Amino acid sequence: MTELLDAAVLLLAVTGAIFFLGGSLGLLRFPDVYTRLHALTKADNVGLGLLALGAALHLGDPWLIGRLALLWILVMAAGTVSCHLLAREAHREGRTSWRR
Amino acid sequence: MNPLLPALVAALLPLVGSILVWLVPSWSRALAVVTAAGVLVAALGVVNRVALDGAAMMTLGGWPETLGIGIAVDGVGALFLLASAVVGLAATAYGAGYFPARHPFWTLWLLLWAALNAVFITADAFNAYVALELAGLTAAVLVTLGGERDAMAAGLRYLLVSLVGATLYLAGVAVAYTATGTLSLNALMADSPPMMAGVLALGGLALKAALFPLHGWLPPAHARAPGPVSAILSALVVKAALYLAWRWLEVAPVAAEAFILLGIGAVIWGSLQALRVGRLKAIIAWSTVAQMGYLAVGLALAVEGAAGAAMGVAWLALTHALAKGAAFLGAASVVRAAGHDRWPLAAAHLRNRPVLVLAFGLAAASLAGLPPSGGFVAKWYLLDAAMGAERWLLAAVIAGGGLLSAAYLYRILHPALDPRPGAEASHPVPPVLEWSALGLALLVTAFGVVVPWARDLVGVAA
Amino acid sequence: MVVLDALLALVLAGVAVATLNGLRRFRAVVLFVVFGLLLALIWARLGAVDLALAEAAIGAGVTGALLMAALDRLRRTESSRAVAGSAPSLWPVVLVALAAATVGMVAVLSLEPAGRPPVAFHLGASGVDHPVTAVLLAFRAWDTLLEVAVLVAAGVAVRAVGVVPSPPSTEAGPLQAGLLRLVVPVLVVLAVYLLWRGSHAPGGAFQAGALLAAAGVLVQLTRVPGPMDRPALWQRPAETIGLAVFTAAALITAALDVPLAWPEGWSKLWILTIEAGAAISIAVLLMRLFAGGAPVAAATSDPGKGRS
Amino acid sequence: MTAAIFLFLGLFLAVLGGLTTFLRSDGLHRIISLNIAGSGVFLALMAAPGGEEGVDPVAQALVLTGIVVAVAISGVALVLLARLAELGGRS
Amino acid sequence: MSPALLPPIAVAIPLIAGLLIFHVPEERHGLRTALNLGAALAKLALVVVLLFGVVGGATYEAALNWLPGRDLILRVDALALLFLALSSLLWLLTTVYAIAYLEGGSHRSRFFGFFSLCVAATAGIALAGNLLTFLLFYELLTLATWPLVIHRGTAEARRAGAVYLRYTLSGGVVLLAGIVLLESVTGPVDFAIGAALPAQAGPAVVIAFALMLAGLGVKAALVPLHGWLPRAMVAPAPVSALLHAVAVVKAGAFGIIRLVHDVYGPAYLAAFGGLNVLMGLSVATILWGSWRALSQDDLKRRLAYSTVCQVSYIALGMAVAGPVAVVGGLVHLVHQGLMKITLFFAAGNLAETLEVHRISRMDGVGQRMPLTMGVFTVGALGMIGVPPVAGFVSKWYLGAGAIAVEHPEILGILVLSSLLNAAYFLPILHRAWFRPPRAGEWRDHGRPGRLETHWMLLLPPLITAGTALAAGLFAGSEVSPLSWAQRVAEALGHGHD
Repeated sequence: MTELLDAAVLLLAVTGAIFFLGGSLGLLRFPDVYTRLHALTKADNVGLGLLALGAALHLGDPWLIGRLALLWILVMAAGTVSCHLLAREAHREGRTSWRR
Repeated sequence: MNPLLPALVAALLPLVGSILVWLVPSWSRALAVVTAAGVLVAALGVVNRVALDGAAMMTLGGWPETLGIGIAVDGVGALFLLASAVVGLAATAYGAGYFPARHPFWTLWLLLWAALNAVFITADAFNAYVALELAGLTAAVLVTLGGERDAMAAGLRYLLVSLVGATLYLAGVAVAYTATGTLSLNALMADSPPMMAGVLALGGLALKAALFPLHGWLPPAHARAPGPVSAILSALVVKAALYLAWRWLEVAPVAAEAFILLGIGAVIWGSLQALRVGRLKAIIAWSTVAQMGYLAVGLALAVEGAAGAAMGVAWLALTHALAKGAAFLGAASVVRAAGHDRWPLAAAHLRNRPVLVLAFGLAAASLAGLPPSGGFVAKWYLLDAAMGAERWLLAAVIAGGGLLSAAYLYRILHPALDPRPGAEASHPVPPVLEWSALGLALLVTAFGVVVPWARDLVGVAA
Repeated sequence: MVVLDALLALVLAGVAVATLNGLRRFRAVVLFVVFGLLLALIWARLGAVDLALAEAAIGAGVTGALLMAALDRLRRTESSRAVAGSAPSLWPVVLVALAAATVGMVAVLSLEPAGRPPVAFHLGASGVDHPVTAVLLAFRAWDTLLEVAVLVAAGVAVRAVGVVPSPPSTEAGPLQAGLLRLVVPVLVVLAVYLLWRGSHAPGGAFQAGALLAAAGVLVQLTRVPGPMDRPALWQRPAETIGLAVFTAAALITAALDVPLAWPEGWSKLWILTIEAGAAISIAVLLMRLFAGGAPVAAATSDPGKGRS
Repeated sequence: MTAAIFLFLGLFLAVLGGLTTFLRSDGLHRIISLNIAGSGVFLALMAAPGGEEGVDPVAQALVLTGIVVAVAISGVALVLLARLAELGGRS
Repeated sequence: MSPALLPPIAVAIPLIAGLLIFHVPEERHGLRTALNLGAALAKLALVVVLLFGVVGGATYEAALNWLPGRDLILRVDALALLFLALSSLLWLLTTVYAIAYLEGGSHRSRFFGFFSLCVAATAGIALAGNLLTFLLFYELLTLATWPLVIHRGTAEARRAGAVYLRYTLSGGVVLLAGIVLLESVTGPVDFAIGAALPAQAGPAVVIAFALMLAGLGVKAALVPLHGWLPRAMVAPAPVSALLHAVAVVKAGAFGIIRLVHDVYGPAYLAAFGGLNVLMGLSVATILWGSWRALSQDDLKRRLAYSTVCQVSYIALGMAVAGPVAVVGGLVHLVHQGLMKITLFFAAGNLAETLEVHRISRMDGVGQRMPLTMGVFTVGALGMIGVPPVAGFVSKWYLGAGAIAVEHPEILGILVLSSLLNAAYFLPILHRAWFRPPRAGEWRDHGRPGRLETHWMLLLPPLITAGTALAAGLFAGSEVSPLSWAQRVAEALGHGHD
C-alpha cells in the first residue's frame, strides 16, 4: 500500500516539476509578454497543484493538507490577478500580440 | 534605595514624554519641560546615590547576568548622566522658545534623549547597539529639521555614516559573543575576547564619535542642524559613542595608542579648520572635532592607568558638554537674530547682547582650559596625568591645545567687543534663548571651583 | 545536502555581486529582493525559522516595497536615468572581500567556541515555550522595547522629513478587488495566528506586524487616496500603542518589584499583550515608511532659521 | 559543514557590502550595500561556531532585532533620499 | 567677623564692584563713579586695617579645597601687603584719573567693569598663598586686561590686543606646565613653606624653573618676551598706567620674587645657576630696554621701553640676592610704580589736553602745562636715579647690595643704565622747559583762565609725584616703603644690615 502511495507521490511531484520546467521555459523562450504570461501562470498553477497534491498524499495529516490547499488557492489567486494586471498594463501600453 | 531605579527612570521618562508629545502635540512644550525636569531630578538622584552607596549593577527582569540585560551606574556614568540631564534641560527650555508646539522636534528629541541615557546606563554590549541605533536615527533626522537642502544632505550622510558605524560595532559584538558566549560588558571584558572584537567595535564607535580622520560627517551635520539640535549633538550624542569606547578600550589596549595618535591629529586639524572656516556654527562644530581629540587622548591615558586621567576625562566630557551646549545655544540665538551665521558678519548682532557675550566668554574660557572654569580643572588633571606617566609629548599637546582653542575662540569673542553699535535683530530673540545659554556657561564656570564632590564620585568609578 | 548549501551560497553571493554591480537602480532593487528571499532559504537551512519568516516578510518583502516606493519617488523627481557617472568595477572589491573573508574565517574558527546563554534552562520561568520569543520578550525585553522605539522614531522621522509623494494608488479593478477581499482577511487571520503561535513556536510580533503591513500596503495601493495619505485620528495612537504598552509594563514592573520582571504566572498574558500592541504599531509604522510622510503641521522649515 | 559555508558567505557579504558602500556615490545603491553588509554580519553571527544544542535562540533574537532596526533606518534613509531629490540635490 | 575672611574680601570688593558696574547703564555716570570710588576707598581702608594687623603680628589666611590636595589659599604676609597696598592706592588714583580721562567716551561701564576685575585679579595675585592660586589669578588678569587694551577698537588697538593675548596666554600655558611639572616632583607648593625640593636638583626641577620663569617673564617683559608691551601703548593712558605700574608687569615681577624666594629659595637656585640666568636676563633687559627707548619719538613708547628697563631692576635685585640688594629690588616694586604712573598720567594729560603724542612736538609744553611737566620732571629724575627722588633709594640699595655680594660689575651696569635713562629723559625735559613753543604744534582743548587741564587729571599725578618724592626724602622713616621692604626682606629670611 505505502509503496503504491509513494509511487503516486513521486509521479505527482515529477509531473509538477515538469510543468514548472515548461512554464519557465516558456517565460524564457516565448516571443511576447502575453504568451509569456500565458505559459508562466497556467503551467505554474498546474505544477504547484500537482506538487501540493503529492505533498498532501505524502503527509496525510489533514491539518497540513488544509494549509497546503489554502496555499495553492492563494497562489493561484495571486497569480491570476498579477497576470491580469500585467496583461492590462501591457494592453494599455498598446503592446500588440505577436504574429507569425 | 537602589541607585539603578532613578537611572532607569532617566531612560524611561523621555520615552513616556515622547509618546505623550506625539499623542498630544499641542501640549508638547509643557510636556517636554516637565519631562526634562523629571530627568534632571532622576540624574541628581543617581549622582547622590552613587556618591553615598558607590557603583551598582543589576540585570533587568531579575535574570542571571549571562542571560538578561544588565544596567549599571558608576561615578563616570553618573557624571555622563548628569551632563545629559543638564544640557537636555537647557536644550528643552531653549527649544520651547524656538520651536512651535506641533513640531516633530519634540518627539524625536525625547526619543534621542532616552537613547542617550540608555547608553549611559547599559552594561550590555548589544543593548548598547540598539540604543546607539536609536540615537543615530533620531539625531540624523533632527539635523534635517531645518528643511534646507544642505541640512537634508548632511542629515542623510550622518544617517548612513552612523549606520555604518553601528554595523561595525555590531560586528565587533558578534565576534566577542562568539568567543565568550556572553553579551554582558563586564563578563565580556573578563573573558578577554579576541582583539579583533575590540578593534571592530572601536572602529565603529570612533566613526560615531567623529574621531579624526573619521570626522568628515560632523561639521556639516552639526553646523547645519537647527539651533538647539546642534547643542544636543555636539554636547551629548558624540559623547555616547565615546562613553562606550571607554568600556571597549579595555578589550583592545593596542587601540589606546591609536587613539592617542588620532586624538593629537584631531586637536591639530580640528583647530586649524576652526581657524579657517567662515561661519560661526562651523567654527564651533570644528572645535568639537578638536575637543573629541582631547577626550580620545585622555581616554587612552585613563585606560593605560595614568593616575587622575579618569577624573580628567570624565570632567572634560562633562564640562565640554556644558560649554559646547552654551556655545551652540548662543550661536543659535545669533543665527536667529542675524538670519545667518556668516562670521564675523553676524557678530554685529552679538555686540548689543551682553548676556550672550558673557555666555560665549565663559564657555570659551572653559573650552580653552583657562581658569576659573571646569575646562581648566580637566586640563589640570590630564596634564598632571600625562606628566605623571612621563608622556611629555602628550603633556605638550594638552597644554598647547588650549592655545589653539583660544586662537579660534578669539575669532568669536573678538568682533563681539567691537565698540561700534550692534545691529538690529531681524527676528526677535526671546530672553529664554539667551538665558539658557548663559545658564550652562555659568554652570561650567561653577564646575571650575566646586570639584571635590565629583572627585570622590569618580573615585568610586574604578 | 552540503552540495545544495554550497550551491545556495554560491547563488546568493552571485546575486549580491550582481546587485551591487552596475548602475541601474531598478535592477539593483529587484535583485535585492531576490537576495532577501534566498537569504530566507539560508536561514531555514540554518534552522532559524523565525529569521526565515522575518527575512521573507521584512527583509525581502517590506524592504523591497520600500525600495520600490523610493524608486518611484526618485523617478518622479529626478529624471528616470539610472545614475550619473560610471560604476566602479566590482571585481577587485570581490577579490578583497574573498581574501578578507578567508582571513576572518580562519580567525573565527580559531576561537574555541564558548558556551551560550542558558536559555533552555530558564525557558520555563519565561512564561513562553518558544525560546526566541522568550529571549525577545522576557530575557532581553529591554532591547525589544528600544527596538520598538526605533520603529516609532522612524515613523515620526518620515513625517518630519516632510511630504514626499506617496506611491501612486490606482483604483482596483474587479479582479484586484476580489483578491483583496480574499487576501486581506486571510492575512489578518494569519497575523493573529502567527502572533499567538509565537508563544510556543516560530512566529511573533514582528512577523505578524509585517504580514499586517503587507495587507495594509495592498490596501494603500488600491485606494485613492490610500489610508496613510491623509492624517487620521487613529494613526498616531496606532503608531505608539506598542511602545506605550511596553513602556507602561516596564514602569509598572519597576514599581512592583524588578523592572521588566513579568509577574509570576501571568508572564504569558503580559507578553502576548505587549506583542499584540507591538504588532499593531509595527504594521502601521511599516505602512507609514512605505507611504511616506502624510502632510503634518510644521514638519518642514525651522522657524528659527531665516533662509540663509 | 553547512555552518562553515554560510559563515564564509556571511563574512564575504559583510566585507563586500561594507566596501561598496564607500565606492558608490548614489544614495540608493549605498543603502542597498549597507543592507547587504548588515545581512552578512547577521549571517556570520548565526553561522559562527558555538552553541551545543542546535541553533542559538539568543543569536536569533539579536538578528531579528537587527533586521527590524535595519529596515526602519533604511526606510527613513530612502524617504530622505527622495526628499533630497525633490529639493534638487544629489546625495 | 573672623580675620580669615579679610583676604577673600580684599579680592571680592573689586570683583563685586566690577560685576555691578557691568550692569550700570551707560548714561548713569554718577552711579558708576560712586561705585568705582566707593570700592577703591573701601579696599584702601581694608588694606590699612591689614597693615596694622600684620604690624601687630596677626596672620590672615583663607583656604578652599579645590583640586586633590591642592587648596586655593589667600594669605596676607608682608610681601603680599607690599604689593596689595601699592595696587590699592594706585587703583584709587587711576580710577579718579580714568573717570576724567574717559569723560564722554563710549562703553564706559564695560571699561570700568573690566578695570575693577583687573584690580581684583591683581589683589588675588598679591594674596595668593600657593602656586595654583597664583596661576588662577595670573590667568584672570590676562583675561581682564585684554578688553582694556582693545578698548578703543581701532585696528591698531585690536592688533595690539591680539599680540597681547598671544604673548600672555602662551606665558600662562608655559607657567601652568612648569607648575604641574614641579608639583609632580614635589607635591603641592605653598609659598609659606616653599617647595619640598629634592636635595639634588634633577632635570625636572630645573626645567620647571625655566618654564615658570619664562611664563612670568612674559608679563614682566623680560627680553626677549617684552614684545607685547610697547605695542600695548595704544590703550588709553589710564590703562597704560595700570599695565605698567600696577597690574600686569608688576604681576610678573611679583611672581618672580615669589618664585625665587618662596618656591626655590636663592641658595637652591644659586646651586644650579638659576640666579645667574635670571641676572643675565635682567641685565640684558635693562640695557636693551634703555637702548630701544633712546630711539622712540612717541612719548608713550619711550616710556614703555623705560618700563621694560626699570621693572628688571626688581628681577635684578632678586638675582643679586644679597640681603641689601633684595631690599632694593623690593622697594623698587613700589618706587617704580609711583614714578612710572606719574609719567603716564603726565603723558596722558599732554595727549588729552594738547593732543601731543610725539616728543618732537613737546617744545615748550612746560610753559603751557607747568604742573604736568613738573610732575613729569619729578618722575623722570626719579627714573634716572637723581636724589632725593625715590628711584635713587632703590638704585643705591641695589648697588650697595651688589658690592656686598661681590658683584661689582652690577654697579657698572647700574651706572650705565642710569646714563642711558638720563640720555632718553633729559632731552624731553630740555624740550619741554627750555625750547620756545612752536606755533600750531598743539590743538589746545584746555579752557583759558582755568587750571591747565581738568583737575581730576591733575590731582592724581600730583599725589603720586609727591609720594615718590616723599618716599625718597623720608626713606628712613617708619612708614616709608623702604622700611616696609626691609621688614619683608626679613620675613623672606634675610636679616638686613
